[in-house]
Amino acid sequence: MEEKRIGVYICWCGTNIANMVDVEALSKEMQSLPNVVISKDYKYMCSDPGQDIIVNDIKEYKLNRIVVAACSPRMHEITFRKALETAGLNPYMFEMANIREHASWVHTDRNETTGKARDLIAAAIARVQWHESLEKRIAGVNPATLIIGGGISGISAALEIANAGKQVYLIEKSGTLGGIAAGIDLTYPFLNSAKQMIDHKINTVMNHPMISVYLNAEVKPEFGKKIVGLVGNFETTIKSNGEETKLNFGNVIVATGLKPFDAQKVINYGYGKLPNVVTSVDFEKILKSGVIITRDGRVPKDIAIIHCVGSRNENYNAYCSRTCCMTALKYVNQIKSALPKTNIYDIYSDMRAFGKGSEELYSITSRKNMMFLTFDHKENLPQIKQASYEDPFNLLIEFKEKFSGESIEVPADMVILMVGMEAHDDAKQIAHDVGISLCGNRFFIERHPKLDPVATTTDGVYVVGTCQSPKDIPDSVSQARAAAARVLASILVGKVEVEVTTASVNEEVCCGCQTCISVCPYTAISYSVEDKVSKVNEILCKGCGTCSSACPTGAIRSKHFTDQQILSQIEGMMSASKSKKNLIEIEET
Amino acid sequence: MSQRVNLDLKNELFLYGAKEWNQCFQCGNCTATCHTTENDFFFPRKTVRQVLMGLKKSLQTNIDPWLCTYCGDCSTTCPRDANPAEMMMSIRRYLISVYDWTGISKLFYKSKALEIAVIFLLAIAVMILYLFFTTFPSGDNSQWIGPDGGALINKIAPWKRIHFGDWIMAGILIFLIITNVFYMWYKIILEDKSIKIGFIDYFRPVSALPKLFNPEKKYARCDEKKLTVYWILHLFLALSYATLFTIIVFFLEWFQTDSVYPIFHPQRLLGYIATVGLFVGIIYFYTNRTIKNLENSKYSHFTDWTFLILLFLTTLTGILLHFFRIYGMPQLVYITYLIHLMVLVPMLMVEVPFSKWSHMIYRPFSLYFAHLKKMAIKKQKIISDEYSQQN
Amino acid sequence: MQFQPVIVSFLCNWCSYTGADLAGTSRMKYASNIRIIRVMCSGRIEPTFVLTAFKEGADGVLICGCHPGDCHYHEGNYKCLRRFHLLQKYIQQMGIHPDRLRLEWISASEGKQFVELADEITETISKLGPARINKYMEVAKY
Amino acid sequence: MEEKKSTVVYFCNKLNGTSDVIYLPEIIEYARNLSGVAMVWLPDDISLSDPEQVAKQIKKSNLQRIVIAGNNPGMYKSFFSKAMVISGYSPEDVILASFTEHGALDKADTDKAKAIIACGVYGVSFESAAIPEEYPVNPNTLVIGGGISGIQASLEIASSENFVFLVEKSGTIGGHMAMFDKTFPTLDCAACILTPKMVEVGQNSFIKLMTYSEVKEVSGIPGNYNVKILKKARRINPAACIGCGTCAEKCPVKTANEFDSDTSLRKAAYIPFPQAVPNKYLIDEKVCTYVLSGKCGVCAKVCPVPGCINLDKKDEIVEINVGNIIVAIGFKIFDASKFEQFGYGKYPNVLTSLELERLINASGPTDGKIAKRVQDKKGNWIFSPDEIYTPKSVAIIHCIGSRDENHNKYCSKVCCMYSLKLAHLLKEKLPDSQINEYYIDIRAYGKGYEEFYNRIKKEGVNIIRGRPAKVQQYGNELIVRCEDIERARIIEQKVDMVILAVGTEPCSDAPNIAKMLGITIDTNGWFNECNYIGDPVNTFTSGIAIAGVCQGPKDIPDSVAQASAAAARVLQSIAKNKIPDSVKNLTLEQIETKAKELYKVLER
Repeated sequence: MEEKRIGVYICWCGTNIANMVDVEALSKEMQSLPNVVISKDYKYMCSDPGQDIIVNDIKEYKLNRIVVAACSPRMHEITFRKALETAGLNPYMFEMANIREHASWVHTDRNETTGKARDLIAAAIARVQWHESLEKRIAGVNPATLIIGGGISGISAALEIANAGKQVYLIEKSGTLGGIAAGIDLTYPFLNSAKQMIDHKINTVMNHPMISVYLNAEVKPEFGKKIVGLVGNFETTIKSNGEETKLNFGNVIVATGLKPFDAQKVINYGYGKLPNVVTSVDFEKILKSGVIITRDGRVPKDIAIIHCVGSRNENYNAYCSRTCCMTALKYVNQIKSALPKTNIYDIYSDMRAFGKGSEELYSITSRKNMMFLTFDHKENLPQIKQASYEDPFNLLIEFKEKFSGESIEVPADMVILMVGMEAHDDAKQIAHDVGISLCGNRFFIERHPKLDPVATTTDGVYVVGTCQSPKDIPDSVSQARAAAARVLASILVGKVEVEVTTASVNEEVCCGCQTCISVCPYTAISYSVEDKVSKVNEILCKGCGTCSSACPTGAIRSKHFTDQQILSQIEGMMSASKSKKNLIEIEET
Repeated sequence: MSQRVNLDLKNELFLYGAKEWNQCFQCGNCTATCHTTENDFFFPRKTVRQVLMGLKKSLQTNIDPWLCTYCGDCSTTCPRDANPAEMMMSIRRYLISVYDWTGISKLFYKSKALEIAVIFLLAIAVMILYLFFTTFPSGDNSQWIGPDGGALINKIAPWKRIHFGDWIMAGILIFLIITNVFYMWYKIILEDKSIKIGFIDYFRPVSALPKLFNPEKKYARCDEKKLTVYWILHLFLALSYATLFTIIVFFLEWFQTDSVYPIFHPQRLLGYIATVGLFVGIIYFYTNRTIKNLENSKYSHFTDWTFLILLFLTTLTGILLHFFRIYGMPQLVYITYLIHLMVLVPMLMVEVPFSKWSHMIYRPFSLYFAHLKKMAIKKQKIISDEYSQQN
Repeated sequence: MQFQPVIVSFLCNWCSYTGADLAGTSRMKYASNIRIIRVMCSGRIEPTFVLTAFKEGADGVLICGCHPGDCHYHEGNYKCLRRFHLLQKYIQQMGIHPDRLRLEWISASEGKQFVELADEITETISKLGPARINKYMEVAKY
Repeated sequence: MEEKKSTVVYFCNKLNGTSDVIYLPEIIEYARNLSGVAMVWLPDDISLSDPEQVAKQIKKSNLQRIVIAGNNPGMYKSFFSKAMVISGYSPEDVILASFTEHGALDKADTDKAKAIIACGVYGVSFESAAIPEEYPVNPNTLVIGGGISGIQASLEIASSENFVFLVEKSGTIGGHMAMFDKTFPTLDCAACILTPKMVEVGQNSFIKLMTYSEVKEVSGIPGNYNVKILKKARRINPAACIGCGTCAEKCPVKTANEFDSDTSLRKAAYIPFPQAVPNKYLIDEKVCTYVLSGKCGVCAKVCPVPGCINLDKKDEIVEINVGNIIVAIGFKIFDASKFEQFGYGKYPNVLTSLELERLINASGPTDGKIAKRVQDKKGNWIFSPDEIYTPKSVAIIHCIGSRDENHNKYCSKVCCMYSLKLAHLLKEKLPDSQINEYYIDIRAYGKGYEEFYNRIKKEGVNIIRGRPAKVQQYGNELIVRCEDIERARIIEQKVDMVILAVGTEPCSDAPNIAKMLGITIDTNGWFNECNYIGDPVNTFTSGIAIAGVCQGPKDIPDSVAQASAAAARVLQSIAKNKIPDSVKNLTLEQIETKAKELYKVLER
């Protein structure tokens, strides 16, 4: 093993460090430490001349390890690594001692601070001894993309990618594209025609040279997992209309969408028993058919709309389905236009008109001749029952009105239940297929709820649309495109960089206890049955090192944070104070 | 017993001058702004709600609209431009028609034409009676002019006869008012099963009477800057009106004299002050309603106008009559007197029991009832507290 | 001279180390006894590190991670928490006072909290006096 | 099918409208002369009360298709569908020609409006008929605004190894998010999740960061825009500055610190906040004595780096060429002093939500301790660390300036949630104090939001339905008067602190930027997107996308998603090196002919 030649560089940072730390003294002292070839101090190491010093010294003294004592590595580690690279040294042969943010800026006694700085630098030197050169790992990216689900989200994503001239495989469970959006008559808040919007998109998709659509398609199981491979290169076999196709692709976009809540679960509303209690899904059909009539063919004189059916209630779904309120307002307008004389009662709990133009639609609607009523969405839900025979109407809704405190009854010929959104029953299966996880509400979990709402913990797999959480069309579309952006970026670069500081298994030492597998948050470690050891998938590994600390035999080492490196860092850190300490001990005895 | 909601009530109220307020989203801003609302009677939101939901029963037994002083703050700050204040006024009109058991006021409110027609009919009736019972000052003028130069009005239209007419009219009016107030009492107190008011309780608030019968006082709590003038003039108008009304109906003999008293004689002084009161008041309210500078004069139902106009004409003719009399012009006296009566009588007959005027009676009473209710509620609270303490 | 304890502290890269940096950039002052070692995640910290620190003569060890739920790697800090509890028992058996080993959550914006923590722990440990464990170990060597 | 006149065009908006194109008679004329149009109906021609009657008319003059043209044709669709069904046709034959949907907004778009009608009459979608020619694309991109949206968009594009110019008006990127303490509903601190991204931007070699700069002029065609950027003089050379802060230490001038939303003071030589990117100091020319009067110059003397501070540095204009532009200029908060009744600006302890964010932020003016607001010698209201106290009760009032006909009609979308979050944070800091929320509707719509709402309720925050009317100060306690609607009573709550949950408003310079870029703004002042439903990130000017709150109020996840979406459109054009021209540049004939072709195809 080649001898270690370490260069140590201590930064003044103007006066920031030099005020509190005796820089010159330290640099002299460090000279004496083992393997330190050269030790210098300079006003601004980060400045270009400062970097030049390092570069030249590396060439001149054949240094192969560098320690810089300056500010926080979070600020300039990358800068100095670049410097090493320019000097032809592996960037990981570098360690930084943070003597500004952690020493000179936070302490008041110069001697103490200097002492601390010494310890930190010594630690860095001790650590850098054990550094090893690490090579960036690159995986190529297959330019094709698989999109699961042909709803509005899937279509938008597909178009976005295909219009960039990249191949897209779009697989859809049912026989037609468009999903829920295709079943809608008008879209809120501007009441534009959904059909005209989606038909255009569907046509473009069907005739697009870069999109191959597979209808009635499903993914065929292949040794347990349906989609095998890693970011950049996945492969799977799909079964569409009987015939099987083998697909290779670099990214996966999951857009499996939603399923409406089953209103029969709410007994109070008697959906399924009372013929004229319909769900919003049924009512969309009625609207598309053009004539609004009850099941027994009469023109309804009173129509009631009930919100939050299956949403915002622990007994069904605790979450809010986000779209029902506005859809209800849309219905009010459509009914009013078709049947101007019909009385409409809108029974809600909180009117969630939050999108662009939504509050405006709310106030337009409320100017119409209709009635808003409020109910408690948690306990004692409204009770719908058949009206008595002589009543001129068909149904009677009884509940306690929240705003007036009166207990009231509402006549209705037709009741529309605004059913919420739910995850598909096979969500779990899909999650398993693509290697992502579900949240408590059985929606897919994104990597970060705020800053990364489309990516998942598995690189190359993205979730968009209502399978991630309830959404309206605009939000689904922009999410779909967000995912497309990621895909396109990776395709344009043509390669994905893989985390370097990953874990790796020393197979001689590994006893195959599989503890590591249980602790890994990224399912990056798998147990290979034939050689009876764990194997790390370095592309999935993010290098948190949890496994190596869990490993009983020390077989797993996480690169750049090996036990040796950290332990020697500790020793180096203590070396100075240790000797001092022994003195104290002696004095005491 | 659960009430059935009903969209039509709201639409019915449009006839009583209600404006756009279906867009109310029940934020409660109006109630919180309101200066007069208290914990037992909070409005306008609750009342608005009753209307929007069409809870006729609760609305008819609702006393709150009478407590509103229409300072207009709720309307100016309303986030949805639902102007609750004007709606309270509309409900007042509605309630007037509810309390009026004859149902005539409902007709008046709903059709402008009918009201005007009735006014004309009454006017003509008055004319006929007048021509029948009075004598036109024909021939030599001197015999119609008294020693001190004033026209002998009692010779033209003897006060006894006028007075007789007055009494008949007053009788009718008082009968109507009393019965209406009783009906109001029935609606507000009896139909409200939640509270109990014993016979004796009705006499408890006597101490508070002066407070109750000066409703304008409540304006003071409202935003002073813009409304002090308003409520002072309103009070002035109301008082002058009351004085003249009482004088004419009960002391006509003392008021309508042939001899012209010196200017500082209480008869003339009183007459002048009251007239000024009326006149200024009318002009003020008239301009308010035309230039709409105040929140409470932004919207006007036609009944508001008819009342103002009739009152104005009455005052005007009254003034003319007076001067014609003291400057001794019997013919003109004869004619103006006729016109005066032709305006006065319809105004009283139409407005007093059936329209705007009647709030002069209902408001004090409503305050009285509100007071009763408050006491009752307090009592119940105490009882229930004791009860809860016991176990 | 008054006893100056040495406290080795392991900070996770994403929250705590950033927090400590914030303390620096906003020029807060704290006792100079803390020696910081950066690890990617508090989940990386294994008992050996702590024990070595004591063996090498540290008078106290401080471990900082992201607040529960904020871990950059989902759940590393929970793993760390579990180990910490076991370790507490273990060091007691070794004759090290449990207060010498501390686990705290410091987020990237809690520079202030880090400073308070540093001072507070320094004080406690100065009270406890020097950890002699390393002496005993040396004795054990022979 | 030319000769068969079977279509009727119904203009749904009244003719006495204001700014809308459709009221120009020429459009009606145009519609009348379109081939296939049998007749044109105006609102007064038919009554919308009885479909039967209309059905009769349809039968009489055997019509087969109805095109509803106007600004909101959807409002009338159901009526005509019914009429069609009665007269025996399918409701599918009712076609909406919405002007607003495709961006025919004012007189200038008359031709577009005509084209929209034409497409409706021929039964083809506007998108498929209006296909503009394509230009080559300059791979560089300009991102205006360095908030979270701008950062996200830049990173997305840079990750594809294409250059991005990120232009930010203030001295640092980060925007409003950097000011927040925690973010709902996960409650992870904004700094923890934002600063890494900011550092990434600072270090990414594909992002050219231009802070303290403004876009002054944009010219050119889609795919190749020429942009003039005003680089304001920082007066401290960022390349040389080592961030030691000596200049700020010595600088004699104090001014309100906008990063703490003016609740603390900073020097004229300052760094916006400790984690700023670039982490370099700059000089505020508005207050610096030297800049104003030519005297002082202390900073230059004390600066340890020779030649780093040059107080005479002048602004400069930089010219760049880009293919695409992403606008992410964000928002400004509603000015709470417009509400006299809440006494903001009059009573010191009536705060806006943003001020509270800073107050409870660990890196805020009081290190996260709750303090009274006091007036310093110079008369500016600040949170002073020596005024720390524990308010016994706090009131949080929702919908300040939002959902209000007198102010902003729209809902600001985030206030409910951040108020709940603030309530939680306050509860954390002041476990024994009483926190009251006053709301109209709780709008907890996002993933995990409703659960968060329930959690806050369980934590013992009283959440009261009812909009307070006024806040009044008696002595040093504030009184909030409101109606508790659900418990049916009037509340007069004594509180020590009132938080106004202020809404969002478009930036004051949004109109200028819109004019400069040739994009449109809606009645509320937000930028218009191409098509709210189908295409929520593009504008009517091709090559210019909008992201984040400047398009309409949004929370962080939505902004981030939209920013990425905008990036997608850019990457798409770069990937195939083609970008379509703006639709508005197409002539009426072009669209017409294309529509006719498609129509023929359909007929076959």
